[in-house]
Amino acid sequence: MEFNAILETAENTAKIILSGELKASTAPTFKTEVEKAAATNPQRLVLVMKDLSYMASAGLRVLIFAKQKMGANVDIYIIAPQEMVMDTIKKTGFHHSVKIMDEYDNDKVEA
Amino acid sequence: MFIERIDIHPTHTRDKFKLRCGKPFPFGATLIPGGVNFSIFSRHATSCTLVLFDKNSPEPMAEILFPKEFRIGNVYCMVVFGLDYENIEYGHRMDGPNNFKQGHWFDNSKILLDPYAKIISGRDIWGVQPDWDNIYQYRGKIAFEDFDWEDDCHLDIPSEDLIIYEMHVRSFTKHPSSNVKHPGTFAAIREKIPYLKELGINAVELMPIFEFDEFENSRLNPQTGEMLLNYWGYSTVGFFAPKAGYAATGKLGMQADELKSLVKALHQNGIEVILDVVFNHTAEGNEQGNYISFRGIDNQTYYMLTPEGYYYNFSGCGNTLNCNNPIVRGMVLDCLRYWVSEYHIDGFRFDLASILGRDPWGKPLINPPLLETLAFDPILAKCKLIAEAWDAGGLYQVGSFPDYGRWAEWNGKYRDSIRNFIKGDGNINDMALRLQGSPDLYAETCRTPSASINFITAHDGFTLADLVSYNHKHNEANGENNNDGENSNDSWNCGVEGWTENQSINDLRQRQIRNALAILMISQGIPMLLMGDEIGRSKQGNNNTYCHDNELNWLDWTLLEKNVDLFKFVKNCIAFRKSHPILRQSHFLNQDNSGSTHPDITWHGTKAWNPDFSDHNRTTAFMLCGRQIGRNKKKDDYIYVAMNMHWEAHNFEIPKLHKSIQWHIFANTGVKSPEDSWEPGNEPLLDNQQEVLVGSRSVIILVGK
Amino acid sequence: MESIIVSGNLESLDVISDYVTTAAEKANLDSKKTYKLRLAVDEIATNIVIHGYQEAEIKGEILCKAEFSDTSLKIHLEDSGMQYDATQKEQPDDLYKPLEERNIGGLGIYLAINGVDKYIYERHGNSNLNIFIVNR
Amino acid sequence: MAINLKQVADVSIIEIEDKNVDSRTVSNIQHEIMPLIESNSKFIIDLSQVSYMSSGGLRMLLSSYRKVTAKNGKLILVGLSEEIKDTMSVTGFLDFFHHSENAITGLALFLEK
Repeated sequence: MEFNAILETAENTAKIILSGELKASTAPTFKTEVEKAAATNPQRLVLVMKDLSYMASAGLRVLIFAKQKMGANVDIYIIAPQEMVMDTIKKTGFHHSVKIMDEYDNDKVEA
Repeated sequence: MFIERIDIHPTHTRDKFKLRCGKPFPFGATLIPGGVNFSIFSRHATSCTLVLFDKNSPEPMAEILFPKEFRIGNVYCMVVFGLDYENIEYGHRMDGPNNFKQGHWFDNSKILLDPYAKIISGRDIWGVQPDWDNIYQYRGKIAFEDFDWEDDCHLDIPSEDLIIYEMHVRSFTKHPSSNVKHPGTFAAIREKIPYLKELGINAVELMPIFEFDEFENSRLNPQTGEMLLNYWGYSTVGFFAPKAGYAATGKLGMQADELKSLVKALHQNGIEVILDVVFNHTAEGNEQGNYISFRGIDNQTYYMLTPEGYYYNFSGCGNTLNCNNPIVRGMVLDCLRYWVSEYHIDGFRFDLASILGRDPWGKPLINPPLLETLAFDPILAKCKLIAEAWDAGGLYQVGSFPDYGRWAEWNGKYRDSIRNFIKGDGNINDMALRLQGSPDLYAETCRTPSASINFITAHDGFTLADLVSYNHKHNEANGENNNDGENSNDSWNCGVEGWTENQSINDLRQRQIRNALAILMISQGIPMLLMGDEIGRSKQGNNNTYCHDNELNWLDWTLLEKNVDLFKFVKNCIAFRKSHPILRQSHFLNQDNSGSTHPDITWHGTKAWNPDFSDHNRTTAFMLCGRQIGRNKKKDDYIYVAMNMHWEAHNFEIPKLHKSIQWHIFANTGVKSPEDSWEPGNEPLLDNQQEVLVGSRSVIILVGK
Repeated sequence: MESIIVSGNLESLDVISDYVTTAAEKANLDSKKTYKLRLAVDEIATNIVIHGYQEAEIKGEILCKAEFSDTSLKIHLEDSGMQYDATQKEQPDDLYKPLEERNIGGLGIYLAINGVDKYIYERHGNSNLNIFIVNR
Repeated sequence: MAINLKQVADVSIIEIEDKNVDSRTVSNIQHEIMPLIESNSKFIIDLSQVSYMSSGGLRMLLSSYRKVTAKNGKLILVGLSEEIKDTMSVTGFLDFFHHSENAITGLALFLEK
């Protein structure tokens, strides 16, 4: 399945909507979007994973990269991950460092 | 088999001279079997005469008019047989229109220097007052172009590995303390090679060495009565000839051999030679200037002229060489090819290079033919091309100089950002870009960090010691009431203007000097060190010493003993740079190569992983991960740099690494020598692996291994 | 199932994934087991391509073969790249740490080894053999 | 005569008799030296009477050196004045040559090997 990463930036928030399979061959596309997001100096990076059907460690690497690039004070939100992607996130302990939500409501987060 | 060529026989006789029609190429005077081939261009001349002198004689010994049949197109070419070529000097007279508005300055009474003269006599010994009544001041001579290079070749050091030392030939060894046999000469530099090698630099950039006249515009300082000279030499008399007065053997006409011998010796010691070249104007000055060469040969071709016939002055020096005229472009190309092939020069730094991108009417070109030609030339293919990317006509092209994948730039923004940061006024975002090789200037156009020549000080402006000792320039000695020289220097005197006995101020200055040099050596891009900054050289607050042949410019070698601690610090920093490829990347950072454990660069603050890019912040830290280094390259260590330009000390939390890797301390500018830096490889283990105290206005460099 | 041979580059990884998914369907594995098996093989195959071939500047192929038994599905990956024994690598010790303090590497192998019932590495002459076993 | 030739064992000692070696004298000297170089392989060039040597003179020396070494011979310079030695050193010419105080010490260099 084709991979897509679409970046939307609003004030303080960078949102990337992911779909398809995130793996070694598609991770560079994701990373490019993360770098673009980082360049806007956001306070939050929101990753919408509803349509992400597969994620290999190459995807996790980008998340670590994102955090190390943007600094610890930038929060990462993962929105609506599928069951097996969630399994990987938990197995690798990423759920301790990111906020996982079913849907993202900017106003609630801001408040 | 040996068959004699028939062109070794003359076809014409004029007085006692046997002649033959010459070859138009190469231009200049060339030794051929039995004679000398003279060839010179002029588009607008109506006739040309070769003028020959016996060495040093006031009057010509012969004048030979080029016969009509010896003119091919706009080139006069003639072979003269049987000349005592070691003992003659030559020039030309050109006849043609003299019409100011049309730009023609022909004057048959003037004897003109060949623009392609390879040896120029007339100023053979530095500082010897010339005879201004001499009718021919700068005299072309014929060069032996037969130096025995043995197996010498260009070093081709990858650009990103260069560490450049900018120096002035005379200033380097003229001071009595230099303890060399021939002070102020090429030969003396050769004697000092062990010093350069110990320092660790691998390229010298020589301020102008093309023949110039130190007496051009010379005058007495009204206050002191001292003679002020054209000391630096940014005013070329001849583009193909080395400055005779810089050679111990200039009086014997052997300056070419002496310079070549220096280049060969530098190459043997792993040091490249870059020349600072001035193609933006010539020594002929403005409308009031003298006839030397170009003006009398073809004024309209060689210079940029206003419609009224006046000289455009984009150089600030009276005239502007017409570099994008095809003839002049050809000369510049011939010149650089000559220095690369005949002198084994490794690179060039172009003074006010933005002028080279202007069309004959001064307009900046989008695709300047000269710059493109140089970038793609087969003989210049491997040499370094460095632009001073601005001119005196207001063109400022740092980050936008037409580069054709070849040109690097003196990065003036690097200088300004680092100076401001060090004195506590910096912008951290800006600083971060400079440390990474200025991707904001060069990444978008697919250039590399090597496009950025990083420097904090250069011949123009304060030395590093003065940068931390003076708020204002003190140029009274230049005799212009302190009106010359740059006014904004981004400098800070640390509390007292100039020299002081206050120990705490002197300690702070020592720290600031080390902070600057440490930052220079850990920045991506090509670092350039100004001669003497490694031993605390001062010019007494004068930021424009172009005219002084005295201690203001001469490097005082006793400083090496006085500041041996600083020298050791700089030496260690250079060695550290050389031993860590991660500091010398050929691409911009921000990579996540597979197999690595961290991104190549990450930013931190006083808390690890928490950089603070806000305004007025004076602290920052970053970590480089050498595990990133891609294929074919050796993996490197981790490097962590914490910079605190606040007046108070701060604790910096250090990023934790894998348990197999420990932090060692390479440098701490906040402590005194000998613990301010360590020899790379012998860095002591850091006691506290969690955090490190960075003193006020200090830099700490750690290595994780 | 008939084995396939693909060249050792990133584009081949999709072919291997499709092959493994097809084999898992034939073995009637449920979707979770299929996902984990595919992830495990994908991670190791990625390592082979990047470390075994590309970084070592070796050109070569990967052979992929599925074997069915009553109780298990066995996937073999065979390559001629640099030796790389994932079982000898230390398991990441920083899974509890915040992301910014972690090492980027090592997660793939961890996911691979933990995604199947048995994982075996063998070196035969110049070739590497990786075997993944999933109970049916 | 521009030169004076002595033969000691198999070593030819060429004494240059001109005080100034420059473009006016160099071709005569060269004219006399070249046939000798064709016929022998061990040379001492004695410059003790020479007080000035031009760029062309140095080239004559280097050219002789190249010819001698091309046939595996050896050439030693002796009797260099301080100025000539200095000029040769500064311009790199000296790097090519073995040199010695005088003809006798020069001969010793041939015996060494």
